[in-house]
Amino acid sequence: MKILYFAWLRERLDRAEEEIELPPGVTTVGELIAHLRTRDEVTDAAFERPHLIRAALDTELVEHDAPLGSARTLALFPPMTGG
Amino acid sequence: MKILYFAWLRERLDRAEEEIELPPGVTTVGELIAHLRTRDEVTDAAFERPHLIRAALDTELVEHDAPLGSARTLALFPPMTGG
Amino acid sequence: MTVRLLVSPFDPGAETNRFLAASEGAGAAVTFTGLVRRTSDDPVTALTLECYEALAQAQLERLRDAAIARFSLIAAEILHRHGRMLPGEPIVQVMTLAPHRGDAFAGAEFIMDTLKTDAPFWKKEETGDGARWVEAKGEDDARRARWD
Amino acid sequence: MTVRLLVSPFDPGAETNRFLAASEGAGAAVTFTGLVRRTSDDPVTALTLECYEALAQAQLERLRDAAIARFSLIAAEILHRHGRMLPGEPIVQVMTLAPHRGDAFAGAEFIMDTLKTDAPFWKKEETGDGARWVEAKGEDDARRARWD
Repeated sequence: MKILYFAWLRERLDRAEEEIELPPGVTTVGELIAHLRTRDEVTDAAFERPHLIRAALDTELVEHDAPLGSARTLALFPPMTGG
Repeated sequence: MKILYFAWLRERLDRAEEEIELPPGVTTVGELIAHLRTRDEVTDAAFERPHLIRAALDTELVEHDAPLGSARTLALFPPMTGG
Repeated sequence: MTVRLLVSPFDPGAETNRFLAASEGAGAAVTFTGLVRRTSDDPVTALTLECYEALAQAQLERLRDAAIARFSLIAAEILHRHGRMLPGEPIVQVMTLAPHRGDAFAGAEFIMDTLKTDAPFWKKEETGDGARWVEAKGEDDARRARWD
Repeated sequence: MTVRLLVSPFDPGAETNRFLAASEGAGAAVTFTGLVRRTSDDPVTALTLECYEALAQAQLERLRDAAIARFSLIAAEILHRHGRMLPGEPIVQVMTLAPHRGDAFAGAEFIMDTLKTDAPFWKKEETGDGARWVEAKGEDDARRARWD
């Protein structure tokens, strides 16, 4: 699955996107975030306030309990500040 | 005093303005309208629904009980429909 | 001139751009443009607005000042035409500028709602069957009363 | 295209005129323009908006369609820039057209309030001291919630 990062989350992780293989048992957005946090300290710290992280599966905004399903792209980002 | 008429009131009275001498005892807008109505049937009929007549003394909207005071111009007209 | 009575058509976008050019760092601008309506079931072929100019200028200036004070606007302008105009042409334009968008929206809506009932213009519609004065709508009084 | 993501500045008045030219007899048009703010106490020298384009396009199209349905609009358009922009430049423009002015105002305000919290743009401000991400404001959530 492709993961996209935006704004300060992109900067803190020092990457705009990556491809990851979903490990067994990871079926929701929240579980995937928890999985990413186990990877290293930088990633763990970047997600330390999960309520500040918004998610979109393909082109739909979703909550953390949303199933990843067959989506090709997950985007993770801070609260939006457009307009 | 100069009196101005607008919209259908102007059309029904067939005049856009006139000068009148205030008779003794006529001190408010409402009294002046009542005085005008005594003049002829056309004028009487034009003012037959006084609640539909708005008034302005010089460049101030006023109610019918407003004193004519030292205003030079009284405008009488139907409810406004701009915008 | 921040309140202008016009007899010729005006260019809505050019007026907005001129207004924005003086925006002085404000973040939010609202333009309302009222157009002569053209609907299939009510075929108005032309609209004539009668105007009491001295009172209209005074009323619209007071209304502009009231909107600026009430909604902390940086600037506000009102353009209003009178005379004869055709379907699709602009009748009125109100522009507001504020640090916050809620104030820019409210200021423009306040001006429009109040102008409808308090500024001395009278509309006469021409149709295929002749001409008739437009009657004031109770709905307009209700919208006006929201701001009291 | 009724929803456009742009990287270059746009001409607010020209966009309004183009939108009005297709007004099809509607009586009321509202244009909201958001500008890069310039204030003396907060000297932002430039603003960069990051954008997730695929999601932004989808979200703004949904939002436009929702506004049209909810407020019986004849038409609505949204323009939103991303990339780097300077104080005084336009960031966003929303245009609505309706038979009744209350709907044109409400439609534009609904789009702006919802766009602020639901469209994937992120602002980074440059000042003399460096650059910082703008934090989402609780006030924006409150304005958004008015429409639920």
